[in-house]
Amino acid sequence: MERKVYADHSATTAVRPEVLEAMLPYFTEEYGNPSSIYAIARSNKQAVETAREQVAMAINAKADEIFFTGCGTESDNWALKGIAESYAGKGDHIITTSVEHHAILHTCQYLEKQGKRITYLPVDEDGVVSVEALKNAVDQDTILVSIIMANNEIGTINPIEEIGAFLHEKKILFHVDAVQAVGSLPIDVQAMHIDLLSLSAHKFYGPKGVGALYIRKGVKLRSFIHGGAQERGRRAGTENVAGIVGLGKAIELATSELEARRAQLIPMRDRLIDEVLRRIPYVRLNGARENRLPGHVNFSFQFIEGESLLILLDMAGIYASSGSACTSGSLDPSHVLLAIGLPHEIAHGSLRLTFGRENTMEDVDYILEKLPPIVERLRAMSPLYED
Amino acid sequence: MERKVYADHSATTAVRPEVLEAMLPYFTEEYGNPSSIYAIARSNKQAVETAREQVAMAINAKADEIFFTGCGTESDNWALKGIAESYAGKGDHIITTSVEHHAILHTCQYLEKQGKRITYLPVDEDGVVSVEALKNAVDQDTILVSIIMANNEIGTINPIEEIGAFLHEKKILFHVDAVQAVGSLPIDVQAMHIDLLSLSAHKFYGPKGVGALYIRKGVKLRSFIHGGAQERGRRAGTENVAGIVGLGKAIELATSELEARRAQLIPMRDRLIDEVLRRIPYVRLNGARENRLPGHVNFSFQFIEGESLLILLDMAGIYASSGSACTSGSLDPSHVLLAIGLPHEIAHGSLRLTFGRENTMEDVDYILEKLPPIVERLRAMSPLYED
Amino acid sequence: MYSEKVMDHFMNPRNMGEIEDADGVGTVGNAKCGDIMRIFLKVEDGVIQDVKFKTFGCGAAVATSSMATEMVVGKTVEEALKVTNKAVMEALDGLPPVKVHCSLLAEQAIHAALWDYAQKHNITIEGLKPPVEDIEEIEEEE
Amino acid sequence: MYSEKVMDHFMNPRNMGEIEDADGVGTVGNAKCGDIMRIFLKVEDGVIQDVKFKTFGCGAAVATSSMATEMVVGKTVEEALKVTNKAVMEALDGLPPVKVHCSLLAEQAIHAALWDYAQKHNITIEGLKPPVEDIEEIEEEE
Ligand SMILES: Cc1ncc(COP(=O)(O)O)c(C=O)c1O
Ligand SMILES: Cc1ncc(COP(=O)(O)O)c(C=O)c1O
Ligand code: FES
Ligand code: FES
Repeated sequence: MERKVYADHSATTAVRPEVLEAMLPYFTEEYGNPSSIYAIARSNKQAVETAREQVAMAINAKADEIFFTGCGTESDNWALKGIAESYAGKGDHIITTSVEHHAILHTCQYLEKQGKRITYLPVDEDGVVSVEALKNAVDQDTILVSIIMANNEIGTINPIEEIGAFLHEKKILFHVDAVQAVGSLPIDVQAMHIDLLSLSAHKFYGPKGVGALYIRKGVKLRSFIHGGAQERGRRAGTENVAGIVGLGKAIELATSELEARRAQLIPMRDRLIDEVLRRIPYVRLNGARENRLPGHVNFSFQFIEGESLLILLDMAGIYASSGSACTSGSLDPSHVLLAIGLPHEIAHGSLRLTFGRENTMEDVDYILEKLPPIVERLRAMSPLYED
Repeated sequence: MERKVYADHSATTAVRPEVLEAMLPYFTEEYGNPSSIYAIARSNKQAVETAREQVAMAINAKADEIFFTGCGTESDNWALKGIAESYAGKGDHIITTSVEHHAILHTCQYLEKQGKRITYLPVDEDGVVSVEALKNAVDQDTILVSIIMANNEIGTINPIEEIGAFLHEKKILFHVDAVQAVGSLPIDVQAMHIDLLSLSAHKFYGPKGVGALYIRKGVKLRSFIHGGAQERGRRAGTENVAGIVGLGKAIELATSELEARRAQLIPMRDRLIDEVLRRIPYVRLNGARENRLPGHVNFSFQFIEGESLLILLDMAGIYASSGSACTSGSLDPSHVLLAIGLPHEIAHGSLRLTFGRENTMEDVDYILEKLPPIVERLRAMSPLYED
Repeated sequence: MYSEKVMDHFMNPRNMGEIEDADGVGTVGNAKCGDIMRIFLKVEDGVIQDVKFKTFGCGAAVATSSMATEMVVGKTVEEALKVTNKAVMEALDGLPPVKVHCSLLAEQAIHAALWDYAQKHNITIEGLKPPVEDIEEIEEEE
Repeated sequence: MYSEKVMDHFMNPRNMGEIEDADGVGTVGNAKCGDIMRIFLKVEDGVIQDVKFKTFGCGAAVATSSMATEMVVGKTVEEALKVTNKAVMEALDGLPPVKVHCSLLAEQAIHAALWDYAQKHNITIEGLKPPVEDIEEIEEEE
């Protein structure tokens, strides 16, 4: 029997059985509209409030600072567009990095078209944003800084606490895209001085199509989706009760298992990195060696192209990705790999392998067995490779 | 044993067992990210495309004109804000009605603050928008008309085909909020000359937290949620695969059972209306007598207040609502009831009963048994009622 | 959404009804929601002997009316004046935030009935202000 | 995403490799995605006797290279010129829309190799234009 190794947890994860079980009653039995008054709706409302507390607990916020959304991308859009508008009287300058997820980058590009000024901070060769560059970039009109906590493509972790302390002192709002971080890194919005934080359930074994935005009490943020009075009038639309329940359960489990998960994944990640670098020539690790997400690996193999690599891995039962999943429809090389200084043709041959709770060290061994001959085969085909 | 009668299908519906069954594999087995390249993701992508075809089929559109969203409210927001921006060069005038759902009304109010000009068309005492008023309202700067197909509060159906023909001739874009109509009324975006149409799965036995927007080919509509290249670059965010599959299955079932459902619900609706009007004094039917959604009833009982009525019905196992569910957090009387000319204190005593597939004529009998004494009891308490 | 006590008073309202020959009758409307409450008082020697209410209003309005009548009956006029909406809410184990204004209806209706009593009997009750048409209250906006 | 034929040619590419003493060699890069293809030709009496390719590119690029080499081998130089990317795609049962540009790589690489052959042998091939550095193609934007 061929082995199947799903190693694309940064793209999405399977819903955990416990999470699905918690969700199920809210499809067919507890289906009332939580905004209604009657008994079956009340238990729905209660379920949503419990999930709100679970999210708040996971990031050290208060329940009434948590707002449910339709996905991480919506949370990012809401935070940036909302602050840009609600604080337009204070300034028009937003700072972010050049290695954000497209949910942030494309929103910033949109805001630029609306006349906002955006600074894209550079990163070092590991992909870490420079706090010095940030300090030089803030000016009187800076209303918001948005920094990715852990990079989805290269796994690198940013110094969020340090940045938060600086911005807190400067009284500049701080948004953090923590979509990749939740469940992998400890998060404390108080200690880190975070004012807004985005997260998405399907990255930590919850369902797709539900996210949340943490909004610190006192932060003005106009609605992004206007309509009914759901989410205390700040995010309209009938609540996705089952999804929200799933998010709550998933974040509770992920946070309580955070240390165990790290202890499981870090050795797998480290072995894969060490062995690939040892066994395969002309390969580069992208992102920081240590300062990275626990299950996250990203290589560039010179002389070969990413899609071909993915197809052959797929044939071998290994599911990985090349850059972020949601850009694989596009042909452009990853903006993150270019930002850390990779030339175009090397950025093209990148491979992201991201482990999760159901992976084992045997999966790593299997990858180590299958990957080298595949790389060899593609290199033999390449006009760029002269062995 | 007490009977339980859920009569609030316009607020939300239970997911049908067949729909849940279709969704289940996409939580725990087929969990790949549809934007990825490997085999398990491909079957996900296929599932999303099948759902797209199911939606297209239901409204006589093409599959590539269907875009999935996070809810009906998002679809409404996207259509209005997107057109306002994408056609800003052509004009700044949008026409809608005074009886739209808050997803449209509050979005229009937001657009007014952005400097757009909005006309709110009046309706007649049945809640039908006047085509004459519309014709008088359009001017050179009118870029969009947005009309609710069937009203969520009073069930009245608008003359969409007539309006569509007029706007088509005038070359003005036509958006239709069909959230209440899908599964209850036949919809044909070609025959009705509809350019944009919003729908939401949980109103027709699909899951909450997933909707769709139909965008006629050729209509320019900027993205509302910016980010990855999902939905052909027009709606970012990892696809809610299970939800989308559920939407597709639900709309297919709802459309194929449309006639059967109407045949089931219309007699229930009519009996409830006739008998309540016969048995209870000082009661008014809100909305049109015939020209209304098949399972939809809305009464105003003079001298009594809606919430008290709902609580007592709840105690009797009857789940209904007063105005739209998502406004029940608010204390304002329904804008729809005021628009059809009800005085404030009568609007306050309104009751919406909406039947669906699991209801039977026995449920109607049960309501007819329980409702009159409850109304009587509350009237006895009322300082306004002098029997 | 409502506490058990609220539900109890809503389902089994105390003192619901009218007093034919009331010494004081007060009616107030709530500007916030349009609801209306009427209180009937029977006063003897400055002590409230009997009290009845009628309410066109939500569950909270009914329950606070009922509780308020229980709390003022047997009290002197001056003592009755001190039965605040806060005290009524506490006695009901609290109300949801959107329903706080409802409890004002009961307080104000009692005040209005006392005012009516004072007018009719030509006395002054210290601290009692004339009733306003519509009561309103400033709530914190989020 | 890919047809079975594409997958077959990708997994078992025909004519992959190099020709040591090729009569013509052509290399083209795709401006759209940065991928690169090289074609080697062996020509005798105006007939393509042998052809080999090397590709740094996606699955579609590999499959179209493989299919294109099969389609030109044994053909005269003039016939080979008529093997369009469209014909190659059809032979592969189609390509996804985003992958249409990849099939141009193969067509252009063959043209470039033929040009190189003509240059080296001092002949003119009717209808053959000099190869461009980077090929590009206008695609419909949604
Ligand atoms: C007419 C109408 N439009 C829009 C909506 C909003 O849909 P959703 O709650 O799914 O966002 C609703 C229902 O709530 C509705 O009845
Ligand atoms: C860092 C980051 N931000 C935002 C997102 C968007 O999340 P979603 O796809 O749930 O909208 C993702 C994942 O796709 C991500 O990795
Ligand atoms: S809402 Fe009017 S009294 Fe409570
Ligand atoms: S994507 Fe470059 S050749 Fe196909």
